Amino acid sequence: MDSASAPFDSALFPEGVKRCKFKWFLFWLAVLHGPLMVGVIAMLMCWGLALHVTYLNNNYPFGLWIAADLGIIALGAGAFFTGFLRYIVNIEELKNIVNYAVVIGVVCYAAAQGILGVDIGQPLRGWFIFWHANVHSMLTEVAFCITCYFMVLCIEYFPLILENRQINKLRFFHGMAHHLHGAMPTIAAVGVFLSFFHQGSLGGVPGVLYGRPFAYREGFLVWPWTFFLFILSAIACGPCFTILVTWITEKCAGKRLVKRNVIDILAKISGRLLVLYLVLKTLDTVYWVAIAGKAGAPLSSFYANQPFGYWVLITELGILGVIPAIILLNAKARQNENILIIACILNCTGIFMNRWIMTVQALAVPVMSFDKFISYRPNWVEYASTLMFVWLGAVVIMLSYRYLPIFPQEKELNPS
Amino acid sequence: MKLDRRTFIELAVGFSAGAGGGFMLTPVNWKLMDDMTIWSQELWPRYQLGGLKGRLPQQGKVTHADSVCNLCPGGCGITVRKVGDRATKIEGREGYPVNDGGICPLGAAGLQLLYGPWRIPSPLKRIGKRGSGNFEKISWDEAINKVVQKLGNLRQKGQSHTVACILGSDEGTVPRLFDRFLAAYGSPNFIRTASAEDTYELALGLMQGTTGSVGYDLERANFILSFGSGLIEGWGSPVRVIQAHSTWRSGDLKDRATVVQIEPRLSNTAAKADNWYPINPGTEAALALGLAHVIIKESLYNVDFIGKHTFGFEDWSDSSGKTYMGFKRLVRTEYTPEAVSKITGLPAKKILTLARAFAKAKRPVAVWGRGKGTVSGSLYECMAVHALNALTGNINKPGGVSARPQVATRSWPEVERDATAWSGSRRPRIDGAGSNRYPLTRYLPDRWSQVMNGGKAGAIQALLVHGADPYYTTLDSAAVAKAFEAIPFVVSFSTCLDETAYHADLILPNHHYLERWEDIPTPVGLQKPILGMLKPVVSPQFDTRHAGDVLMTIAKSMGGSVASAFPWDDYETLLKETMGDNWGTLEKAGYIVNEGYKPSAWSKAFGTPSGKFEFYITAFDQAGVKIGKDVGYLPHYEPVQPEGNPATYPLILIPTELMRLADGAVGNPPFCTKTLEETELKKNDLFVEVNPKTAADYGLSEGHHAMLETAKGKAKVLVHLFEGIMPGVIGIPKGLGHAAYDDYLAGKGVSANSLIGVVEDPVTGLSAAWGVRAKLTRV
Amino acid sequence: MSTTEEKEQTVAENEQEKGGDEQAAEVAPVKPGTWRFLIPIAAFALGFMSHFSLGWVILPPILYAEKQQPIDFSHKLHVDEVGDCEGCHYFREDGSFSGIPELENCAECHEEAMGEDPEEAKLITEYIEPGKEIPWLIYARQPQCVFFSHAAHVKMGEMDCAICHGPIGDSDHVRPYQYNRLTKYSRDIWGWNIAGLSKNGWAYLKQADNSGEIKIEHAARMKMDDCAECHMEKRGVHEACFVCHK
Amino acid sequence: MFPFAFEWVPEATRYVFMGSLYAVLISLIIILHYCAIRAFLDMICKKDDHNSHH
Amino acid sequence: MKEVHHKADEHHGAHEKTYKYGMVVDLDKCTGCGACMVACMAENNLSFRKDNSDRLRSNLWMRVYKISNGRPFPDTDISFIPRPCQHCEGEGHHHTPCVSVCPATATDYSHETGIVSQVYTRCFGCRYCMAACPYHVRVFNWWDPTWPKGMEKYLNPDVSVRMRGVVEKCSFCYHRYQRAKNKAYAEGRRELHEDEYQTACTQACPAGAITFGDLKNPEHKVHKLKKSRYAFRLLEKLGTNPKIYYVSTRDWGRKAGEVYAGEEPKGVTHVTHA
Repeated sequence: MDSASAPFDSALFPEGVKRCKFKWFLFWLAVLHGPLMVGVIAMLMCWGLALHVTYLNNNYPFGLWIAADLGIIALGAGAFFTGFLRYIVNIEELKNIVNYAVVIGVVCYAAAQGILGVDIGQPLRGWFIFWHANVHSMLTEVAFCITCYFMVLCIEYFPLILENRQINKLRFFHGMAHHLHGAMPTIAAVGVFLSFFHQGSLGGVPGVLYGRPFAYREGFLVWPWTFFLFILSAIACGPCFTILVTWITEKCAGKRLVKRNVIDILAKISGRLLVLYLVLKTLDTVYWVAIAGKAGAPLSSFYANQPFGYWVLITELGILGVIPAIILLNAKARQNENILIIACILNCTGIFMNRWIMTVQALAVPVMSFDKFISYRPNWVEYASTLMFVWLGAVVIMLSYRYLPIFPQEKELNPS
Repeated sequence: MKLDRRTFIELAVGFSAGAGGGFMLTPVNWKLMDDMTIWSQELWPRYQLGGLKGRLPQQGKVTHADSVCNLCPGGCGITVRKVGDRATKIEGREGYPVNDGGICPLGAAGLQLLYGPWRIPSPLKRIGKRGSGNFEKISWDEAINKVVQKLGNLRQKGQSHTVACILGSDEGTVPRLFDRFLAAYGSPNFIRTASAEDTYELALGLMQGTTGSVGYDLERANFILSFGSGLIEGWGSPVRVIQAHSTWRSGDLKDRATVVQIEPRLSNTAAKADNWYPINPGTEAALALGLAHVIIKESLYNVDFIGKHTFGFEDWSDSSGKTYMGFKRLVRTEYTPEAVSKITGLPAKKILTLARAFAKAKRPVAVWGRGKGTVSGSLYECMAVHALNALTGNINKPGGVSARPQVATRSWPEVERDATAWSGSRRPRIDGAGSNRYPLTRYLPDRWSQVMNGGKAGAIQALLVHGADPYYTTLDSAAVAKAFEAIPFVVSFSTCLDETAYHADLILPNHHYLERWEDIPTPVGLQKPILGMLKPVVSPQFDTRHAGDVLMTIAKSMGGSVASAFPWDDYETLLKETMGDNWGTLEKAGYIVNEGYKPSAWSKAFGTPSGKFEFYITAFDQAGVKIGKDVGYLPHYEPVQPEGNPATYPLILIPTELMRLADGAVGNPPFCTKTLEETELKKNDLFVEVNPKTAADYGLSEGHHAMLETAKGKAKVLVHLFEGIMPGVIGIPKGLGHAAYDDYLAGKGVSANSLIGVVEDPVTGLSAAWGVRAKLTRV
Repeated sequence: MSTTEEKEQTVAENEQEKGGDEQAAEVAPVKPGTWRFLIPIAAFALGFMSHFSLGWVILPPILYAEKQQPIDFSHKLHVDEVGDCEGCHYFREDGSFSGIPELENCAECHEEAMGEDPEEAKLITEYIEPGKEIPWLIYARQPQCVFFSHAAHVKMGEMDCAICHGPIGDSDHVRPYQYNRLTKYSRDIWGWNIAGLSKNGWAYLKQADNSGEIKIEHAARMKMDDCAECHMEKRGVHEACFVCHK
Repeated sequence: MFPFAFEWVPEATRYVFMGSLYAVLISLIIILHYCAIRAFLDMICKKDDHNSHH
Repeated sequence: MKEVHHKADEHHGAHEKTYKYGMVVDLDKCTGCGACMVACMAENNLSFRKDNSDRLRSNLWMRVYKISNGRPFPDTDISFIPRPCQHCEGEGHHHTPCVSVCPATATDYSHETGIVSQVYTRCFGCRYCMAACPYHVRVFNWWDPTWPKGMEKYLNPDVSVRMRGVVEKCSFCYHRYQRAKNKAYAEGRRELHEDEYQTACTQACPAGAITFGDLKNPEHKVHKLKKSRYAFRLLEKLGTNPKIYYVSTRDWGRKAGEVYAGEEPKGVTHVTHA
């Protein structure tokens, strides 16, 4: 890549890689700028005018925001699980994708915290959750672990920044990056400990509600079964999301970034975990029907009201559960890229649907016999403010891809 | 060291890092974070409070002041909790004989009317077109001079009889002051707004020859047969009846009272009743006479009372030998259970069981007065129901019905009338009451607008309105609006900007009931006379004056015999004098009860020409009432046809009265509007209740818009499918459809009065309309 | 850079500074030109000191504003004249505490001037004659969400007023009312020291040691933690929220 | 949040919960300090062996 | 941190008598008039809006539900259930559903009175407690509460005025308990008599359908009333252990307490005799 035609900021690119012209980069940033601004307006409306701008109401205190929150963090589990596999289980090949998993993790956890910032009624008092923490509440545990794990992810993301070609020239930063790499296994261990808890306690959020027979689960000690199911589903789906985003990035960049065998390892592991999850999930469903029946709520009452019919149960476990599991277990199917991506998409939508069910449908099912069924639909403010963090994430990924050495195998795969 | 790029970066990064670190270790930004949180906790709500200049409600010395609630004729005693000089809560008054501590939703929301933006701050003069609602402030003297000048030259031109007053009641010192003013001024047109009281007074007058309004001893009754009365939905004195209802529901099951509700719709009363018998609307009289048939046939009636103290029960012949049909033969021949079942739609078997249960009960009482008793109703229907009480002999007895007088007060000196006053007073009334067409009725509140629209446009030149909202509460709103257009000078004494004040030319705002002295007559339906006293709990909040004082100032500044009719120098001295020796207790305790009052024994109770309870009304001839057929002298079923021909209007629309929706002279405060169900009001659209079968026939579905049309008007409403209403009948709540007040009430829903017209009772001329034929089409 | 990264960086900078001093001593004499690393450290120290002092010295006084009481009331004079406190600060029969007396209490004696003190003249002309309530600035006014029962503390807890309000009964002048500009809370409530550390609220008046048998040097701070601590100490119980909140 | 705060209730869950929180925070701080010191030392004494494994 | 010498002796608060305040609502007497709703709004400074018809966003602390036996004309029957906060105590290992989930301890169960408190200055509006409560008792301030000019004069200083973005709920008129304790302290005693602390809805109810008192204290009326044969509680099977007992001679009425079973409750028409 001769210097004449190279974009003027090429000095910042990682060694030996080509990036598009700077004006194209600005163009795509501008394109993303549009929906981002819409999201910012929606957020400011929520903060400025109070939360009546949404379609939330007293029957639906939780809506798209909380469901998206849980979903995004479940998808962000790719970061901690890939980190766990790379640094603790020591699968060497994964070092090519762990950097990108960390970037995705930072984006997801920033999005989750951002959404919580918009969702709560008094954002100025958000720090009360730390200052006056109620240690028995699942949400406190979630808040603590999300903020701590976000710090861990930032520390894992930090060396990537330091390895930028220009910054790396400063000796101190170079040394810092080098030693942080050395300490990465311990950081990843702390990350795994934190993520294990908050993925679980996100499951605990609906699971402990014994006032809602639909959501309530018995459990082990203080943790309801959904605690463990959420962890399992998160690590089953996290890697798939990482594969999906990597595929999207490759499509946008128009070049191969990661070798197929790395993708294959992740897919195989998540396939096995997905099967384990499906088995445990069906067991839990059967057990749940029993205890809910004991509390006087027959299974039919949970699915008596449209649009939450029985199809919900079938799609979640069936279409979005069994099909991706079959694809991910079958080696030949995993080779075919299109089928793999379809499996990843199904898996991710399955997890999102599970989170939506455990939060929004849990509130939709009437509990008192004279309760009326009321349906809920998010409005544009909720969509825009949730997607804003997705666009923000896209901007962060674009910047990281352009200036930071995320993909070690990129140079190898695209010899100039 | 030259300042190259690298050192500059190092300096900048180093300095900013140091600054950040340094500032982090100081308490300032943590304190600002804490202070911003406090800003969101305490300062934020302050800015939402306009009036208190951002200060949250302040503590102060807590005092309690007793008074009486004046928001409906129920007359409940209230205790107002005050912090400093601010009234903060209205509660029911413990030990008050009417309500003993309980309060209704309207009474509890009274402070919203005291402090709310609806209050009229000072005398207002209309500047825009009538109904545009823009007024300008004027001083009291200027306002009073305008009235004096207007009434003065009307009197000079000999048109004193064209002045009319419309008031909510004719008992109590202020209404009698208005009556006295009209007598001294020279106009017969004192009109009281419509209520079931009008018809009941006539029925008692004709059948028992007594004056005074009806009193039900509900507390001690053990079988309550209610013909469409909303007993626990605001009928009579609401809290007192609800407390009576609680006594019926107390004690062990076997000796609890039985409540039977006769109504085409499952109202709250019908739901709480032991039995609900849905009958075709408007056929209550037929059912009453059907029950009478069974009671007489099986001779379950009180032989002692019927034998010795009634007239016209058996056939009789007068001195000239002409024989007349008695009540017994009429009922036995024409109101057999089968015939009545055909009319009312109630199975004959149920009529039999109901009649036997009613007659066999120890202290049965039959209650009349549809809904909250705001519609006059048909005279014969009232007489038919009252006849049932006569059959069981439950008149002037514990648990029964009686005509109850008011607490005696000192009478006022006679009015010396000058020539104009004398001639004016003897002119015929605008509404035709007391004319030879309607000799018996004293007021015809629904008729004056018909008369004015029917050719006598200039009949009323000046109208004074106090304690009433005729523009809203009179049936057939379109006709009333047209009549109001024809009145050149309308004066309203209202406290709040209600419908009449909104269309008035001049508003002379009265004190709020918590800011003034006034006597409150016995509440509707109470069985013992009681006199309550409004006591000022807070100092007047706005530039308002007592209506009594204003009227006396007007009279005095008119001079002549009008001035001399008001010897008292202000209202308080008038009140003290009128109360006489009761004033001491009234000022202290706030009420007077004739504990010793007992209705007189049968022998002395009846002032009818025959000296007995009359089934056959002899008073008709003496009063010159032209009755066509012989049966017209006896209580009989005369169907009141609702307006509109059945072909174009297949359904029947009946007004329903909700406990949580004030439909009288007072607008519904925001708190009460907030309690309305989701199936009654949605945003600004009113729900009408329709039976699912009827809705299916007309393609209507729950929660969707429909066009409701009657002969009198059209309105877009929402449909609520309600199993509890009779197929073919539509129920529309009364109380909404205001144009006045403000966004908290204006523009919400439709006024039922704009859809229902007046159907005159042939004998009394009062409006006997219980509904109207209607059409409901999908929009 | 989000605050978290800044924190790491500053931590790194701190290291640099600490590391730099010890290292410089024993490592081999450094080649010339390596003193360059002192530039960022000097810049850091400059930034640190400037903002540190900004935070502790310059900003706090600006955060608090000061107002004078409408009248310079002397408790000592009134206690000597009237003889007891219950004349103005008493319990009503429903157990509520009257707090600051209303104008009618003052008007009982001060219908006409009883001395030639200009403050009393001001009281009469500006307040008693027009009948306007005196807009006292209450040092101990709690926020709107707090329910404080004097009856519980004085009657049941047998606490002396001075414990919370300090020896105001012996004061001859009223001290200026200092309040937080942002939250409008009196400084007595939220703590004199900007860091919220409790400090002697009364010291500002530099009151001479008085002879009263209660040896209270200063008013206790009346913040939530103090009430809770005292309750834990005195009643040994962890109070439910609604005991003090409303 | 802190043991000296008045809301601190000496119960097991609180110790475990807050204990693990402080443990995580302290471990992160230690890791960062360790890397910073090592990087600083490398920068200062300019050992030349460090650029072998780039 | 600060040295304070207390003159008073160091007696630790004698462990005061504890109460378990609860309510018995006689659904036969309740006429559905709504006086309890309005009295509650007036007593507790509840805000109102120009359009309150959307019940999903209107903040009612006491809400009267209208229930029907679901049968066609003419056997239809309706009844009313006034539903304040149930102040659940929880049973066994179940704590009060909303208190156990609040992340910032803005709500807590007082063992001295059995009342679930809600502190509006600490709640930051995460609404998790609203998801936990099966009775829909907790309502959220979706708007900034405002009062038309002049109406804020009637606000009660004993109850804090809430702001947007916080959850609020019935407090059993706790400020009346505080007031009663104040009066008791002034008279030198700690225990409260039955009539000294009554909630605004109990006092306002024209039908006398609501009885309020200490469920543990045999002298209080509620202690006996809750043992009635016709008494039931809402969602008893879930183990929330609520403190509001409802009494109804209508058997279809008593089915209202059961958990939602998918369709409208069926019941025999209520006929006693005649």
